[in-house]
Amino acid sequence: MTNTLLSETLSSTLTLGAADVSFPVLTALIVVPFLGALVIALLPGGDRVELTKQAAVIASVITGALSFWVLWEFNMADDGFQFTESANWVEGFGISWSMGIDGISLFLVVLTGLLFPLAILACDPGHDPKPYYAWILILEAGVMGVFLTLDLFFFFVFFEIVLVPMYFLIGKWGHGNRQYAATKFFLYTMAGSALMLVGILATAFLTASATGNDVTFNLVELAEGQALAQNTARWIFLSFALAFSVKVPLFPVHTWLPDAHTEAPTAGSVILAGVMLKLGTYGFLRFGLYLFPEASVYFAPFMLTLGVIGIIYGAIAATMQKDLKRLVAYSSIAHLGFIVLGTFSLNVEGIEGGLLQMVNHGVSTGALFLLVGMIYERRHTRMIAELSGLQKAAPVMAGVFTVVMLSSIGLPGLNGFVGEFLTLIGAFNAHRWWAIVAAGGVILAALYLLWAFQRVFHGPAEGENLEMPDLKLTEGLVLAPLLFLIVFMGIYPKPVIERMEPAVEALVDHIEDSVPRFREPIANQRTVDDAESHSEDDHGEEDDHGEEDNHSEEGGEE
Amino acid sequence: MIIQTLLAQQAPVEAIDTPAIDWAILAPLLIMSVGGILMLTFASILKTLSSSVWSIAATMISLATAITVIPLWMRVTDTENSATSTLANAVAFDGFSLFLTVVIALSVALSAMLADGYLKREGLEGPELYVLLMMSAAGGIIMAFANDLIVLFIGLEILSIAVYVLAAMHTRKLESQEAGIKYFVLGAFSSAFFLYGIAMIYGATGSTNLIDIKNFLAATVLDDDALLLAGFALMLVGLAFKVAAVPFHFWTPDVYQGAPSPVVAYMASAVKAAGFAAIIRVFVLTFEQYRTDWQPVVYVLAILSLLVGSFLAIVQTDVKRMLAYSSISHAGFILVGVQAATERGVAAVLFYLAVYSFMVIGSFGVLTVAGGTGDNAHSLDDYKGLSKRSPLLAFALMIFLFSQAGIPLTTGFFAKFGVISAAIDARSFWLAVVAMISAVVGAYLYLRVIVTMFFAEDDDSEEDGADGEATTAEPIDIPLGAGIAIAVCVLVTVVFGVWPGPIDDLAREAIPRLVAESAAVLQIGN
Amino acid sequence: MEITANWYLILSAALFSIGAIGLLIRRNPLVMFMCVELMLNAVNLSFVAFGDRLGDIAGQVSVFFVLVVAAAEVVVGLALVVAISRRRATTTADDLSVLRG
Amino acid sequence: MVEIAVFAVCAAIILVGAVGVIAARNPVHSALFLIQTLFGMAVVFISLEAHFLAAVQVVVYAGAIVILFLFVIMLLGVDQSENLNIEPIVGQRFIAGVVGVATFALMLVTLTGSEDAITGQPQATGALGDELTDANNVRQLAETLFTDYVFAFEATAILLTIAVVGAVVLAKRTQGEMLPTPRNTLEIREEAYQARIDARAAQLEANAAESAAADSASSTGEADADLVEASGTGDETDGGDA
Repeated sequence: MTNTLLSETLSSTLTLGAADVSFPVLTALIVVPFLGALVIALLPGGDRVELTKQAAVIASVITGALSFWVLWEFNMADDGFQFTESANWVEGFGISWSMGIDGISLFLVVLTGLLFPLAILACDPGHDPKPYYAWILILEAGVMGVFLTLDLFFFFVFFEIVLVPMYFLIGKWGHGNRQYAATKFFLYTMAGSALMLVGILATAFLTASATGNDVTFNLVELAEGQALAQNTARWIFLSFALAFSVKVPLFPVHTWLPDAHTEAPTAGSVILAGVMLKLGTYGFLRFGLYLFPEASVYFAPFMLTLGVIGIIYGAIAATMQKDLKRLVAYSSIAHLGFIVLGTFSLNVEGIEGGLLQMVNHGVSTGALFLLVGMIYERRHTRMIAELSGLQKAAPVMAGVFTVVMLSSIGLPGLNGFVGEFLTLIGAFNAHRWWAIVAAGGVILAALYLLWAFQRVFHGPAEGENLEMPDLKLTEGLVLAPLLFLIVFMGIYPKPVIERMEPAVEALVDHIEDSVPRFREPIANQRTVDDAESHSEDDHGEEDDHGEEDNHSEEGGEE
Repeated sequence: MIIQTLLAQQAPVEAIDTPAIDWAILAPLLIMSVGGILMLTFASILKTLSSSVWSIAATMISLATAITVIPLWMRVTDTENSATSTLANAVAFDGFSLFLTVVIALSVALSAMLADGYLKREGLEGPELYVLLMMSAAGGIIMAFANDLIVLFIGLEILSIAVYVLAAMHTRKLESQEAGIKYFVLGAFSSAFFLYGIAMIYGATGSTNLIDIKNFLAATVLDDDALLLAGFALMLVGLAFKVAAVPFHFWTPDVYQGAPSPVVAYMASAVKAAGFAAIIRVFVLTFEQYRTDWQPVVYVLAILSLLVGSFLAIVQTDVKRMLAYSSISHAGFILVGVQAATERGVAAVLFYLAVYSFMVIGSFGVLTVAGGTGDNAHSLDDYKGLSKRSPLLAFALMIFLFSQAGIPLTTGFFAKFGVISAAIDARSFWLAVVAMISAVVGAYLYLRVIVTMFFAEDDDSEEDGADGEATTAEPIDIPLGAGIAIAVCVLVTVVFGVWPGPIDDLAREAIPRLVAESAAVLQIGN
Repeated sequence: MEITANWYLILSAALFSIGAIGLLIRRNPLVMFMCVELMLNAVNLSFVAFGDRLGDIAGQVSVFFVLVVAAAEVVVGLALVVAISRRRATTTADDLSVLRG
Repeated sequence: MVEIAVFAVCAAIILVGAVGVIAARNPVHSALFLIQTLFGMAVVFISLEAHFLAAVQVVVYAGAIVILFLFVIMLLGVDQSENLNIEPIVGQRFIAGVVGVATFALMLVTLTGSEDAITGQPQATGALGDELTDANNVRQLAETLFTDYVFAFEATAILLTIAVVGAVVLAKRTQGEMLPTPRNTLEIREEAYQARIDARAAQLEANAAESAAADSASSTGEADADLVEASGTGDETDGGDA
């Protein structure tokens, strides 16, 4: 299996000139928004708000359309990277512009393609529109780059570059204490990723000296090679994990998030919560688990613990918030804890659940931030205490809020449920006690969200709260796709899951191949009851793996 | 009668057999130094010329120097072993010296462009600054080409003495003269140490020629290497002063703050480049065999420079001082590459020096223009709302600061990437970690300036209303020369930030070698 | 007992150290320049002693270059002092303290 | 034996001169002590068979450089004494001492480590001792200067040009007003410095008075302590960023 993956990637790399002359759609996903930003920067005049906005919308919609085209063309049977592109960039360092997409990154790309146009449409900056839209589009290009690149160097480049536009979005168009929040955001994330650069370089150079090959930053080659010594790999994993933990954010390094989310402009919050937090969790999957399987297994209990702490802490902190936006921000910490929990369950259910939760959280928290932004626009306050009885004045908005909130809580039938359920199953199979504690987080989520909803939309309405206008049609149209996704993925998640599954299975296989004794401790942890209830699934999986292993052996012999 | 006897005595004296000279190799140096002397001559004849003429002439001469390097570069990279020496092995001819010559020449060109508007604004018109710039650059080029410790010392003194004068150039400004005298005293102090080190090396090896020294050390096992090591220590002290490495940095903030901004641009780029040229040629190349003795010292210098530079920069409220401390931290980064003592490390250092020159000249270029008459308005408060007064300047400074912070898609990122790669390749993991930590601390400092430029005016206009806007909205005139220089720096920083390949390739080809005229190649790793 | 090169070198080291100490403790720029001269002279002594011991003329030649450099430094340094003292009545390095952060 | 005596006398002259340079209050005295050192050095050069250099040493150093010093001292009229009992920055003398002693110790350890620390390759050609005539010495110098070191020799031309240009640039009369310096900082510094000097002077006077009248100690002692305290705090704030 692993060899086929490698040879596939390599063959597509090698045959780039001849066979792969088709449209380089992945590069386009990065270049289009970037060009859009350039065009906006070069547009004449600062006052023509409409023109710049239209340009931004056009660029982001084209990007979104391209991402949906990729979704359409995606071959769901393939567990490797598709649409791959590769070109040398700096030969002396073995850096190449290589792009690829698989089931893991597919939906994150689509989510990015979807959320950016919505965020641009939904909110106006208020002042300095030109740089605002330019920064947002640069941000989109950077985020796309993180999800698409297969080169460690470019991963780091994109991972860092997204800080700059977000820094300006928060610092220039944010609210309240925005300079503080922006600087804090920038420094936290940069401090986190600083060591990752050392880690990336160590990976590349130590692998090169271990294998005797030239230095390369190609993810697939490095991951399939697994040439690092166990102890070294663990240290390097930690340097990556720190970067991703800050970005996620996990418990002790999360303090930038409430500030950044609260002070950011609405579009910034939507993008931050919807897409940018996923850079960390995606990084764990792609560059943690895939590159350092052994270290991931070794540190899994630690990461799980942090995830669970995040779930509980986020929930409790959210309960105590007086500011609606801050409450949603803390709820993000709890949700991201779930994603980490799923990821480090290191089994198919857990990872799939985590992946699904990434998309779900993007959709529902994005929608929540949009709604909070709309309320703020109308009432110029986000204090829960000052809002009351909005339902009377804005029944439609209350309805939409209800759906989104229930999705966030994880009500069966809506998208949040599927992801949380899979995550918990995965975690339960791997590490039971963590899963049980995490389940408590679900209940807490229901508590704080419902309580907040009750205080904001129910209760006596007074003063300005009575006269608050309801959702406008344009706002409704912006929210509609998100609502549709919330319901659709809740009822019929199969199309999403079946596209993720091959890639996730390949990843789990990769971990199991690389860590020989990985399977045993988990099997020992299971009691008889568990084994029975999951026996069918397990057998099926094991058979699959067995076949694939044979394949890979054959491939190796050839 | 006496004369006759003297003449009679002289008759049998045989002529001295002077060494052969390869004039082509000396061409860049000759263009730069003779250009400076010619300008001095013409200046005394043509007194009424506008001072812009001198700026243009200096720029042209520097560019000519850089262009002369192109055929030489082709010659040296033509075949594998075409590096050589000339003038009794005193002048090295290799890619390394040519690369740094170009860096120094371009620094002069850009600084000369910046200086034009500055001199007019300060009422200091005249050719002297350009003459001294070019002479000083000639010293830098001599250092880059030096294959002999005495030549290196002379080059260092030419470079330094001209810069002492340049720092004190603003004769109507007390700070400038103070900067000059502080730099002078400490510079002379460090030169004495450097020279003492040369004497020790001479005593330990019997020669001042680097090729002879390397051959001697390769052929001889010293039972007592104390003298040699003392020489290392003293030379390193002297050179660390020149490149402003901690703990020999304390002149830097004062001098950078007081000296005229275009001169500071030159100091931060060319002087640093020349200093590192000496460090690499002497330590990495000549004393390569003794690297285990000097590497730990450089390691400590690098760590101290990185940390002290970035942490002390944070507490500064004057932007020029801030950049001075940040240049100390950059020296630390470059030392990280030196410490690796490999070809990769040297290439990384060269790349760093090349791109750092552009970003630092750009930064001080913006400061030159934004400083206002007297070159005094450099406190953080003076930069409030620069984005409103001059969006272009603010944007340019933002690019340079991001580049210095090492944000991707700027040259600064790839420069840091290079030196840290070299450190990791040489297994100096902790040094790499410290370097990255200092990069983050440095980022805070650059963000402070960016916040002030871009965000602070929002607060003002909200708090003070129309009043605040009226005071901040005075636009700044950008002189043509400075504008071009800053634009070039922005372009280089961004274009090669996205596509660093070309400079990286050149830096890799520019490997220093010690080759005697007609002798075998001595290079790193032998 | 014989006077070896080491004796001269130790004398040179002592001279160099005195110069360095003087440069650091004195505040009068003129005296500081003299201290630089002391240091350079110490180096000269080392060069000549080494050259004598090695039987090599290069040590003495180096002294010439040091001499030129010392002269150039003194010229520029004294010009600096003259320029500053035009502006200020007293010239001690402590008065030069505008530049502090 | 004569050799030892010459060395001892010269070393004494040189070192006394050097200490005199840094210890003399009056710069004119410093310059004269410098001449003493330079003469001692010239004699040492002769004993090291560098005859031509000895002559150059006297002519160029003592004759030109020190005269230039004296000329500037007289020109500026800055020949007033400096009170050496006042340490300008607290701890500076200590640092200076550490640097000086460390350098000396480094060399001492290096040189006394073995009988003959000089490890360089003795030159087969151009041995100095063959025909010890002045003409030979000069000829050897010239030959080396114009062969091995010809590039350095030519390069000094640039150095001297710079020195001339630099001196002219710096010393020419300034046209126009001096630019205002940040007055308040300057004044604050000056006042602090003046206050410090006053405090030290007062303290020294008090000390002197104390030693003169050793009996009545109690009251002055207290005053002393106050002074020390005051000056101490002032120094701390001032030297904080150095």
